Amino acid sequence: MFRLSENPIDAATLTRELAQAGAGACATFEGWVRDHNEGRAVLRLGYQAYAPLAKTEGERILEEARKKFAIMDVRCAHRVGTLDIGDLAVWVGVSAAHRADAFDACRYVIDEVKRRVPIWKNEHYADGESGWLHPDNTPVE
Amino acid sequence: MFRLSENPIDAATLTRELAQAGAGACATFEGWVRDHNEGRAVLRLGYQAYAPLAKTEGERILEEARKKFAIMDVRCAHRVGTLDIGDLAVWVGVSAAHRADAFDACRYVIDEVKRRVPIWKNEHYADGESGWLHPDNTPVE
Amino acid sequence: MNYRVLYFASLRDRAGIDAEQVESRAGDARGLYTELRARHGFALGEDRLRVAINGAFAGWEQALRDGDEVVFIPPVSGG
Amino acid sequence: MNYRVLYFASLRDRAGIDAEQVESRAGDARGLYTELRARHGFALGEDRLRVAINGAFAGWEQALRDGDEVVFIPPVSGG
Repeated sequence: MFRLSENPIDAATLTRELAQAGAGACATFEGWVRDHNEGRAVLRLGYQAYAPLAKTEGERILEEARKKFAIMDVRCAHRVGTLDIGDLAVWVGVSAAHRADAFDACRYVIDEVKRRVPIWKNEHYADGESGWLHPDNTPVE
Repeated sequence: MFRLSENPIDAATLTRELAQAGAGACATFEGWVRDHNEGRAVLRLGYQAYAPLAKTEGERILEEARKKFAIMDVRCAHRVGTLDIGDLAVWVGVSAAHRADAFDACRYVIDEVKRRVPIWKNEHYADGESGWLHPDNTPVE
Repeated sequence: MNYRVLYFASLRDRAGIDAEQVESRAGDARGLYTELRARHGFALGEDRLRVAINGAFAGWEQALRDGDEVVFIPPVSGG
Repeated sequence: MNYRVLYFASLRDRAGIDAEQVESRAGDARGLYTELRARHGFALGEDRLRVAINGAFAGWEQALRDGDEVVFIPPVSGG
């Protein structure tokens, strides 16, 4: 289940939703807002999303993960709107019988989400400028 | 910081302790008690630890992770005593500037903890038997 | 024909609007983007963009129909 | 000499005790384990065990001193 959220993501609740009696391993990834990028001081972030396509593409990635890896459940939540330093921007969680599949699937999902889902990060810098970023965190223009 | 705990592990609190303003990525692993192993139904687990050496060896593994990977913080907590199905048995969390290091370090720590730290799992089966396990989850004898 | 165009990220900043109704003779996204790029002065070339039609990724040459929602997707940076 | 020996996992089950004081002439862990294995009927051979002396991993041939705490570490299974 892929969710876009205007409100803070509750990682503990999402993790509990992954629980199943046959699951022995749970891998999670959290993306936090950093106070700097490419050497510039960052004050806060804004995320825009093209919501219908972001949800479709997000769900597609989770379905791919379920097919590629022996996992029991996989979920992802991504914030939109304005975020401060330290805020949870994206969360991925995977439960599986064994840990190798949980790790591999978790990494696959975050890599593909960053690469493919139509969400854009706008960094607001301490010098008053702001900029849209590429997946590699370099500026768009 | 490597902890042995007689009481339930609070993953949310431990994750918050990893936070730093320069950290953009956090990878965690949770080991949960499964309801079966090697085809046998499991009712509950007991963990024994040789506590002084477990702590020393656990801290050594965390120190190795800090040296091998570009990470900001790494922590691990392991339960001892009696656990039920679904209980959190072991938690590993890593914060880093970038996700590759966070994932690699998290995986390194759980692999080494399972391989080297003197903690033993005793499975209690539905048929009334119980048994001590190897790291690969096969019986000791 | 009439299209609904949504803008995101740097395209939104440059256009100064989130969305617009566009009356156009362009029959595909390539022709439509050429028109809109000239009108709004977008810096991003087609090689940097993907196209979505009615909420699904599509090709630049897919035939547009009256009323379609068209979105030009700049390089993404979620996560 | 007098040693403090702690037992864990299957060794604890077989010995029926968590720990004991052992009076022994054995000067290293190898000799001590041979004695204790005979006494308690441990199934695990030395090749399956590691040794810890006073809370640190040690070699089977490391000389023991009076009062040392000696632990034979069965295959671990944490996590």
